[in-house]
Amino acid sequence: MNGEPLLEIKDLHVGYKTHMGISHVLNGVHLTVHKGERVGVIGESGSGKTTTMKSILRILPSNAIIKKGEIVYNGKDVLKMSNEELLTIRRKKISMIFQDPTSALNPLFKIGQIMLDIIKYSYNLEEKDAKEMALKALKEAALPDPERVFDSYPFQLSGGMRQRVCIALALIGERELIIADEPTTNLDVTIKAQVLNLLTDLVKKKNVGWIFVSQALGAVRENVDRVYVMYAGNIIEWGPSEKVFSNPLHPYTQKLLECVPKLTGKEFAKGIRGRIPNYFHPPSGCRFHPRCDYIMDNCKKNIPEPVEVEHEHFVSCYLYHRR
Amino acid sequence: MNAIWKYVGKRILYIIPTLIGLSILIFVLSRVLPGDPARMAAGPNAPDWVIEQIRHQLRLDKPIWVQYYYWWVDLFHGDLGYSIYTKRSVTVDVIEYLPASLQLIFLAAIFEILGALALGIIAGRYAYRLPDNMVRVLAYIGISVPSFVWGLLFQLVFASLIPLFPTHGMYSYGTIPPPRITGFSLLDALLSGRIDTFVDILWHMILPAFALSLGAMAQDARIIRAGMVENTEKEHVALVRAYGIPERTIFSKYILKPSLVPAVTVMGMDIASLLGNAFMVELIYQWPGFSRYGINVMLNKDINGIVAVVLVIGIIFAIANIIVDVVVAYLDPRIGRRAS
Amino acid sequence: MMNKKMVAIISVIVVIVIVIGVIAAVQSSQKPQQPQKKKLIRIGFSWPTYIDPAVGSDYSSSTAFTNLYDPLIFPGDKGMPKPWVVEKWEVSSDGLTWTLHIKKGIKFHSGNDLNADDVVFTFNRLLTVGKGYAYLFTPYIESVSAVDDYTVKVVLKKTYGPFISTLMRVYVVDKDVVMQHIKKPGAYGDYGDYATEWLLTHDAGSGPYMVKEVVLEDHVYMVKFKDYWGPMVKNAADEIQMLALAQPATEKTLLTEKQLEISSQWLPEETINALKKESYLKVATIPGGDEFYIMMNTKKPPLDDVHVRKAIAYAVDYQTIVDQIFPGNPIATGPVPSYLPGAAKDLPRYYYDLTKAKEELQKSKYWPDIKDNPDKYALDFHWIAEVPAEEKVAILFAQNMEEIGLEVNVVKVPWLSVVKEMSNMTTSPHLVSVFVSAHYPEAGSLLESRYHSKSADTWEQNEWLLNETLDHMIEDALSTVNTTERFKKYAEIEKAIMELCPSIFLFDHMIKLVHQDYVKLPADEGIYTGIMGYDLDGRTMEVLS
Amino acid sequence: MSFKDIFSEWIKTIELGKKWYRFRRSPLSMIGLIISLSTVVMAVFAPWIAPYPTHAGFFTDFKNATQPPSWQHLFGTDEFGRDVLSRTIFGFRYSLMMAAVVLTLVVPTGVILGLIAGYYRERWIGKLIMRIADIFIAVPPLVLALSVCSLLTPSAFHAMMAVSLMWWPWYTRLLYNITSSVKEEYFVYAAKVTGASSFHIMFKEIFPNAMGAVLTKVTLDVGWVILLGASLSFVGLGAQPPTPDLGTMVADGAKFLPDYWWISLFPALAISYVILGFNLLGDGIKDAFEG
Repeated sequence: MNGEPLLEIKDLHVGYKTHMGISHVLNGVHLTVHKGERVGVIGESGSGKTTTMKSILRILPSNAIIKKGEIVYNGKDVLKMSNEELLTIRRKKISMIFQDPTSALNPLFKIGQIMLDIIKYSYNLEEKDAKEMALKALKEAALPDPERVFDSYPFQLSGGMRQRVCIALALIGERELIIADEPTTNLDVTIKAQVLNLLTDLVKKKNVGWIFVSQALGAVRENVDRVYVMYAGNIIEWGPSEKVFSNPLHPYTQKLLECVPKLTGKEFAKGIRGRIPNYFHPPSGCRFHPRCDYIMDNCKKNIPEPVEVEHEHFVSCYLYHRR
Repeated sequence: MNAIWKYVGKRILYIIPTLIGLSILIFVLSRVLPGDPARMAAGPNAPDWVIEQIRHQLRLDKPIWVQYYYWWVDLFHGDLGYSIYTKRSVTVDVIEYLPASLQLIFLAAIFEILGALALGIIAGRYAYRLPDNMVRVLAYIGISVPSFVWGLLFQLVFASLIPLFPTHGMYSYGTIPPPRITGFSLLDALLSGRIDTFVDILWHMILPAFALSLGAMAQDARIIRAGMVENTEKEHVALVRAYGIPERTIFSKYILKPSLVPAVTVMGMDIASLLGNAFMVELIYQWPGFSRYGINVMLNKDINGIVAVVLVIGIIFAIANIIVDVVVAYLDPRIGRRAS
Repeated sequence: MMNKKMVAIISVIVVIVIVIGVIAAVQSSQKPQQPQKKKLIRIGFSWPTYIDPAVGSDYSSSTAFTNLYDPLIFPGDKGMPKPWVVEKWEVSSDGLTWTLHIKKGIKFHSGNDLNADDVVFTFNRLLTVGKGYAYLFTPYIESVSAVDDYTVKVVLKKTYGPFISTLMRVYVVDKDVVMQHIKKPGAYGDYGDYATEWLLTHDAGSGPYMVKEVVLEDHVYMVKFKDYWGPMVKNAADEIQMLALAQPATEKTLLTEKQLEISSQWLPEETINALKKESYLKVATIPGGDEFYIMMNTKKPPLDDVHVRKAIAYAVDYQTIVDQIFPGNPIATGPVPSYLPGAAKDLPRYYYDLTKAKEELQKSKYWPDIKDNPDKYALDFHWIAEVPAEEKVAILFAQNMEEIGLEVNVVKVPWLSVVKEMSNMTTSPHLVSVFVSAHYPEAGSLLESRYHSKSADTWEQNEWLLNETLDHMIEDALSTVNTTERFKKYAEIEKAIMELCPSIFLFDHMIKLVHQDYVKLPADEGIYTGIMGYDLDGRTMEVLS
Repeated sequence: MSFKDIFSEWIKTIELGKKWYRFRRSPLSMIGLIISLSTVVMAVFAPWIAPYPTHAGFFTDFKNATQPPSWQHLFGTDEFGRDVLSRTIFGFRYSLMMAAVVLTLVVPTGVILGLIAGYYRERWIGKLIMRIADIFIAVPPLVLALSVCSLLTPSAFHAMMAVSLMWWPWYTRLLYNITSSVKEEYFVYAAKVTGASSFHIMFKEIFPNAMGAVLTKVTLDVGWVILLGASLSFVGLGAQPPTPDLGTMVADGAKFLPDYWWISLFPALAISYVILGFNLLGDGIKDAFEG
């Protein structure tokens, strides 16, 4: 897809300071979203997806250190923005839906209190107008009784309703980019589809840029234009969604897709040997090499440069360098 | 709010049998453990018939359950029994001494809460930096140094080195106490329009109240600080930050409030330490309060006095805990509603 | 919203800080004491103090009685009886009927006249309530009745030589006032509670001072009674305040800040020494009328053996006690203080001599056993918690006993617990150190209260002598009305007691009171009664400007 | 299964090496360990460490009474002429002994009662135990301990008994809470299904989950018991003179403030020192188990 890039993450390195040392999580992540484009990010849990997303809004935990990289939004580096500019981005431009609606909503405040606070700071509205705006957003998120929800504490709502509240929050106003960080992972199976449908419908309707982080590979395949595959803090493969899913290049992507149980097949889903590496002492070279079936000498030494294997379909793997 | 009241009602219902159990425990202990209160009451030179008379008066010549039964009968008539120490009804003593203690503990609680908030917030705001480390050191010192040691230290410092605060009693010498209206001398002084006496009493309260409050203050400051550090990393804080709420508001609203819940919960325990430590602190500062009375009845084996002291403190403790529960339920809506 | 709360909290803190600062400023500017208009004497005391003369009997209570009430007989110098409310008396030839003539013109604080009726009422109340000094009279008094308005007849059950001296402990109460404040029902039938509750915080006396305010455990304020009938010094105090002071440190501060005129009775020697350095403070030494004893339970092994008792008596380092622990107190010369009328001279004494002590111990039947396992005969030494200096005696004693091979457990016990222990032979400890004073100024008082069998279960006797011969001798002496005869008999008894060696006679106690130099006490000039409670008498204390 | 086996299994579940690693990295915890160890060493070797060991017993030397701190007497001497430093060192002995006796009595009692109460939460026995525990917790521990002590003759033994009487409910409560929550876990169900005895479940399945909490509480409680004991003796209801009990020393020395401040100040600091040590240690252990 062409057009202007709305968001461009370049070579992002983020680590976390802990008492056991620094854990080097993001190791040169890059990602591009164009205006109105829907982008998916997939990968195992712990691969650094959430860290990447939080970096965009600079809401990382306080022990995180951004070592290197740029996050360019509309031509300006978010990481170098002044407080004012950053607040504008947060209030008007980008919004985010968190993975777990239960922990993302402060339990001691009513939904209304949180929403009013946000709206008031973002749009400088009177209490009455702000409330109207909030109720409208709640209604848009298909919440049955917005007034009641507005006046409820999070614990009085079901998980699905809480996530709808978060979706409502994310869609207030005219956003340019919505980040949905595994929005359905923590929901009951029965309502996952409902919430996802709601979200995709709204995104389509509003025609905003969308980053959809998920482990639900099927959902990603159906709903995004392009997809990025992440492993241990690296983007290892990206390209148009159809191409990546139908023709996975990286050994990790291949394995990941094999994990999805096939409805027809009699066999169980296959797992991937090993686990996500220890970020305190990550493997040298390609971080996947300890788990890779096609390991070569080079893999242990250097990080493979991306190769465009087919049109707009890139992969970072030495398997494709030989060609 | 209704839910909270239901919750309070439940708590009270639960606590009543506990208090009755406590009354049995202390009543039995006071009668069963060896001792001859009548002899104590009679004074050193009294003849036997006087002792017998007092024994009869205290019903010590009856079986213990009969004594306990009559204790309740008397209690319903507002009489907690005859004090062999003050030679009058314990009820009179309680009415006379309790307000002074409550007033002292109240001031100590104010010191404690304000101090804990200030220190805890500073430490939480500047977590892992110099102010935090300083508060941590202070908190450890506050927790480790017993209140009676604080009391003595303050006395040492303020009595001789910097004679700024009085270290003894409730009034300056020669002050005629204000007429007894409520029993709370501070209030009485105000009601009778004697500002100078009010100031004088307050002035006498500062050292004992401060000595009393330090331990609990340190404890609470630590808990508030820990809560703030923990909540700073919570997802809900990330959420409001992501939506552009300014840091100041995030801190004073979305981080502070949840951090106060555990601190308030622990305050129940802190009240216990205030009530207990008041015994030593009132003794050191000769504060004419209920705890000093408690020590005196204990040292004189005044059985009715001891039973009353333990029960009254049990009741205060229970009330204080219920108040704490209400505050927690108010801060954290989940608690009150879950209970109902 | 929360921001507003924060602002509110912070402003509360700020306000409190400011208030405290302002108060501090005001207070420190007030620091210089405003010149005292009225003459004030503030005295340190310890509680409990019961100002009801039918209830209290200790040092502080007795001092309050002296100032609030008039006794029937007043102690003069060295405690000799002096007519007071009773201006003269007669005794029948059988020594059983005493006729007391009451002085006319004495007014109570209420304005009522003091007459025979009040005296009779006072006796009845004292005897019915049975506490306080009642024990002095219950064994002897048969009846008390009014002959006319100003004559009272007292009939005794048996002859009692020191009767007149004991009347120093009868403080006359105002019948009408007492009757007005009776609370019914009470323990005393028609008389309800005999106003015992009311009189704890009020007075019904005729003394030179009257109660202004009593707050239990805190203070007794007394103001001068303008219409007092008796003699008073010119510069008598307008107000006397008895203040409950528990800590020497506080007393010291108050004395140096001139917020206290007279210290309490039991200041530690260390504190007195520190205070002596101040030029404006004086130390008054007053014979307390009491002697400090270590009482030995003569019924408890191994103390039932007189040799063990003598061994102990020879092993105590008397000199160190009077030099280091209680300086200024003379070593005791016998069972009663040497200045007390009737005290014998030149009694054989025990002194610090370890060789003699060991000899005596080896004569004892317990020696082989003690030698092999001393902890079998470990001696419990109880000392009174309220008198901290006793700890030093106790520990020195234990150290002394170690030298002759006796083991001692030192136990600190609150006063009233000691009283309780001593009421029973089995719970009475081996040893207990107690100050005991004469109830009236005569050797007989102490001899009776210390060594007569009937006092065995009281706190005044831990010895449990239960010696009939001695009982007879004491009774005989007390019933002798002739003074010289009586004193001779006292001397015999004292000698017998020294031989029995039931107690360690440590020293004659001198009370040390630190006081401001602008307060003049008779004791400063060597005048004293030697009777507990009578030496801080508002009638004789002067406040110089 | 013998108790020894159970015990060794408990030790295994603690994973000492890992805990020690976590513990060691916090300097505060290490300071706590050092302070606590130093008091234990002083307590155990008091007769050899104290410069004047005889001063802990019946000893008077009135000529040298109330000497200010000097090289000869680092903490000065008291009103008996006894070396305050020596008595303070011996004071640790009595303080720690008190803590040891009380905790030895209280921890097993409280833990067993708590396990039973939590395991049989719905039955009358569990309810009864917790109700009784509530009674003891209904008053601040110091108040009840003071009352009980006052009704007995004052002595170190009675003080220990009184404190023990007050203390067990806290362990009962702790174990009750842990047991109640752990009871619902699958491994307990599994053990039940396989027919394990209640005894086995309580001590082998449930108790190991509470070890960290109990260990932390025991360590912190050393400080609190010492504080409570010192408070009792400060009022005069604890150990009797001349026992060099820190609380008694503070109370006795308080009479001589401010002139002879060293008599009470040093023992007071000593009390704070022990409590500080065990507090830091307890927090360290807690972090090691939780972190």
